Amino acid sequence: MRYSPTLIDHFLNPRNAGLMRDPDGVGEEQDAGCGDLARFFLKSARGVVSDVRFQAYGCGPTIAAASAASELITGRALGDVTHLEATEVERAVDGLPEDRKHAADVVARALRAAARACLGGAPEGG
Amino acid sequence: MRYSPTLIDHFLNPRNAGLMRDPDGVGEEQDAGCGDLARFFLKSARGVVSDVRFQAYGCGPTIAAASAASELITGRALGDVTHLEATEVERAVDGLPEDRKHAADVVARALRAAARACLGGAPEGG
Amino acid sequence: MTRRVYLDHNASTPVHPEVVADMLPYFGEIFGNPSSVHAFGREAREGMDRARERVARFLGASADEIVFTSGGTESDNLAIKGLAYARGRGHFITSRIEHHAVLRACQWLETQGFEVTYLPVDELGMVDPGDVKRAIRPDTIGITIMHANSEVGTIQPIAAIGAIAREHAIPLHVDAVQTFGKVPIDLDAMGIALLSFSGHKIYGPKGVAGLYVRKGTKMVTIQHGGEHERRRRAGTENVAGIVGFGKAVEVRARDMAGEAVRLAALRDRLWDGIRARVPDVKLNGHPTDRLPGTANISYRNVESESVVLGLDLKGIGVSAGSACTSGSVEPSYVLVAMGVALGWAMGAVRHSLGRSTAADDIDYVIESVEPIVKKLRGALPVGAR
Amino acid sequence: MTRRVYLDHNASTPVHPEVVADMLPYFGEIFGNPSSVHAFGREAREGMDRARERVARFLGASADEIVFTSGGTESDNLAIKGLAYARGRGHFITSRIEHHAVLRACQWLETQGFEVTYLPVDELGMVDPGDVKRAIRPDTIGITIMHANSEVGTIQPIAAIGAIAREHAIPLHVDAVQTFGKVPIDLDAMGIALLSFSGHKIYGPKGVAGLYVRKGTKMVTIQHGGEHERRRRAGTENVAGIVGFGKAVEVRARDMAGEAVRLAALRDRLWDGIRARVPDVKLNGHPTDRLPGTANISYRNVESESVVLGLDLKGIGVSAGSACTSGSVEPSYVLVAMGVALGWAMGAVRHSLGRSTAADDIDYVIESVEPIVKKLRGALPVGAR
Ligand SMILES: Cc1ncc(COP(=O)(O)O)c(C=O)c1O
Ligand SMILES: Cc1ncc(COP(=O)(O)O)c(C=O)c1O
Repeated sequence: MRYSPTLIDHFLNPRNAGLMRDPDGVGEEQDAGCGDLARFFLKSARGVVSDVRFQAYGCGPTIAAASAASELITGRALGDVTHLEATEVERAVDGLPEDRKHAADVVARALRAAARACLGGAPEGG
Repeated sequence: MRYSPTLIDHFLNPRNAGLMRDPDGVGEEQDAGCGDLARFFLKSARGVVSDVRFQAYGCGPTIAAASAASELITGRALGDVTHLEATEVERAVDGLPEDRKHAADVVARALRAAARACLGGAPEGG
Repeated sequence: MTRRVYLDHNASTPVHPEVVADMLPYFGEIFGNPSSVHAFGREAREGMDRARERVARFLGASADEIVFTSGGTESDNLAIKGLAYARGRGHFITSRIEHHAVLRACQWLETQGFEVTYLPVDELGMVDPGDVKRAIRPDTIGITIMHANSEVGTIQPIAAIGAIAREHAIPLHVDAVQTFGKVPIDLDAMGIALLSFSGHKIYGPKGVAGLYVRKGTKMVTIQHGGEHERRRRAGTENVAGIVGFGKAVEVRARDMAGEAVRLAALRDRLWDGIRARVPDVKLNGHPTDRLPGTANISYRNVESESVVLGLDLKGIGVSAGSACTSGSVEPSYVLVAMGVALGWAMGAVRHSLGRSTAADDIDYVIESVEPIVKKLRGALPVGAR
Repeated sequence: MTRRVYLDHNASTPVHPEVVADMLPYFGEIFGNPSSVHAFGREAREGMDRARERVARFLGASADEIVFTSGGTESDNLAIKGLAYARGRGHFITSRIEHHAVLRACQWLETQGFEVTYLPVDELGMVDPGDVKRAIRPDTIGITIMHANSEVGTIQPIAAIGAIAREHAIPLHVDAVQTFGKVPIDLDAMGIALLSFSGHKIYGPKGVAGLYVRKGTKMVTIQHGGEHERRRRAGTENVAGIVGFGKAVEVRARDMAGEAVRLAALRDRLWDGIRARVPDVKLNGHPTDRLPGTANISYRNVESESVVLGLDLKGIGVSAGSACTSGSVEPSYVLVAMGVALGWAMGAVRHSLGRSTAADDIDYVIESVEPIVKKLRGALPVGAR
């Protein structure tokens, strides 16, 4: 199998998939080459991510990376999430093949955008 | 095997191979394409072939055809031998593959020449 | 072990046990080079000649019209470039849904001063013979149209195209890699001058294929070297492979008709089962004029590679219409040429059935695909719908 | 049954039993198309990748420098045309004793506007590196010189030629079909940019071979189609064949050195035995710089095909230097290029030894050839002597 068991598990059982009704911030990114798309909805409390939902369209790794990343950032400071690196997302699915690195990339970018939206739009200390 | 058992037998045990010291006629032919060469020495008595020897250079079928033809024409009228056809030589070795037909041809031509030489050079009734 | 179901027979097939048995002696025992004149070489040549006879008989051709090659791709290249270079310049006609082996050989010829017309197809994947006729120019030197497309299975109206080609005395090359041994081919009635066909799509070994070249067709070799294959393809022949190919053809001659009926029924069972359980699905290609074992099904707004991965994890092998290669996902150029909308084209999954496929395999696939598509659609951005 | 002795290993070899064993699962069990993303495809790709690793390791190359092809002829064609078409025009340097795969690929390029210099060889079959140097022009785009000639076995001074090529930044292609797995090859020390090598000459299957392409070498594919082999060779890969090839290389890595010593001794035993019993004989090629298992022996004024036939009837497989094809006998162009006189060239017989060759096989050949040559000379016209 070219994908790790962790990746496969997230693909088969995506965590936090779906829509969020009333998010504090939304971020969306589409891979230019691939067309893969990830959208994250964040809720925060005291500057920390309290809830996440994602929607994704794309090949298996993109869906798995979105799921893994949603777990990764739950409870993390929004300020940190604005610096989330693709490599950290990749580690969360135990690695990606060379031709699927874009999955981590599109997910990281969408999450950073969502965190920025939270911070920008949220009232001080929200 | 692409050659008949008869051909193989003549190739392995050529009949009448070698030089003749005092022939009544000699005929020689070389295949233009192939370079294969056959030379026949004939002795005749009362217009009939009484002894034959051949020399040949070439691939197996040429040697075998020369040997088989030497048996074929022994005891035959010289006049008949001047009309010897390649097809008859070919039959004497039980057939030849398409790309080795030249073997029968060069042998038949050499024998016709040898028979003509006998007739031309021999005294009347010799 | 998980259950395994292989529904990718258009990609490749397992070698038939009878074929393996026939090949085996040609590795260690009958190993001569068929060009050698001694007994070791002759034995190898005899095996090869027998295979050539079998293939020729199956096609209703004569043995010296069969050239063995290393694969369908080589056969296509040889046919197209062999015709082209024998003429030096001129114009080719082909279609937009040919295999890459044909399309890229044609594109290569364009870089070498030849010209090529790429004909469109309709929404079922059919070439219009009228288009072929209209595309013919005084300098047209070849027409190359595939028999059936590997992705959607649509079977082209070759006989009509062949009649036009014959009328204009233009050689017609047909890429029959997906039909040879699966549906009948009548070289004369179809007006075919050259036909590509391959071993590994019909339970023969990979690495061996053939090109039929009608007697009198002017063409040159493209792989230069020794005098093999009547100077139409240089290189020591893959004797064991050729022997296996010959056997595979013989087995197909025996099994083909019965299997076509059986596979068509299973294919329909698959489509009926899926559309009964999964909403927003569509069958691509011609509903009737298509390969018996091929079903190309689109799941709208789902990315097909995800479906392929989901089924793979259930032990099922199918193939994706879209492919994410080197970081960019392209919908199938075949579906695009057929005018299939992007939301459908990206979700196309090809199922191709074969010898080993049983009814309960089909049912297992139907059961497996439903939750996968549901889950994928659950994670889908609303905007994408 | 008559005794059988195969002394034509330069033509082809029996597949090694260990190789057959490794190939077998790749027919019926691991049969996927290595381009397929599902498990069936991945398993096939893994087998192929392992083989690529083995070949690369043997050559001291990296796996992505290895392209698998369908034979030595294809490797040569790909190397030469791939270099040429990547540049569009220019000049090649080769020798007169190359295999037809190289010579005819070069001749083809001449018809397409390229230019080629065919270097002579000396009486031992050696190319002079000085000649290579002198032939280089500003527009020289490739040099292709074989490692060892299949007929006489002479090994070329590749390192010296490679140094010249490197100095002028011209890619050097080496046809190593006869040396790969038989004598050491050091790609770096020899300055080789491309190397052709083949399976069926080293107890691997027919129909599979390779081309080493040094990283950074500018070249294009010549067989157009899919994205296989990093776009350097389109077409579904011959997986079983490639797996077998990989195993064959592994076995050679183990056995090569010991066997070279053993075969050289047997080869000398053959030559010593023949010249002790048959008058008017001559060894063609270089006395020391040659393939360990090759002995090309001329019987003056005897036509070699007759000797081959005579030995064939004794169960012995050897090959003729001259060949009577379609009604015309040509002496070997290699021997002609070496300046071997016609009376000797026409009587050249090649013996090539291998794994199975034993000392008593050699003695049987010596015993058998003596009466055959005697008899043939007995039927010989005096004028021909
Ligand atoms: C229609 C068609 N032509 C040509 C080919 C090329 O065959 P191969 O990859 O075996 O060379 C294929 C293989 O999928 C095909 O389906
Ligand atoms: C030196 C050399 N190059 C190339 C080839 C061509 O190999 P193949 O006929 O297997 O394609 C041979 C085969 O005899 C050879 O000896």
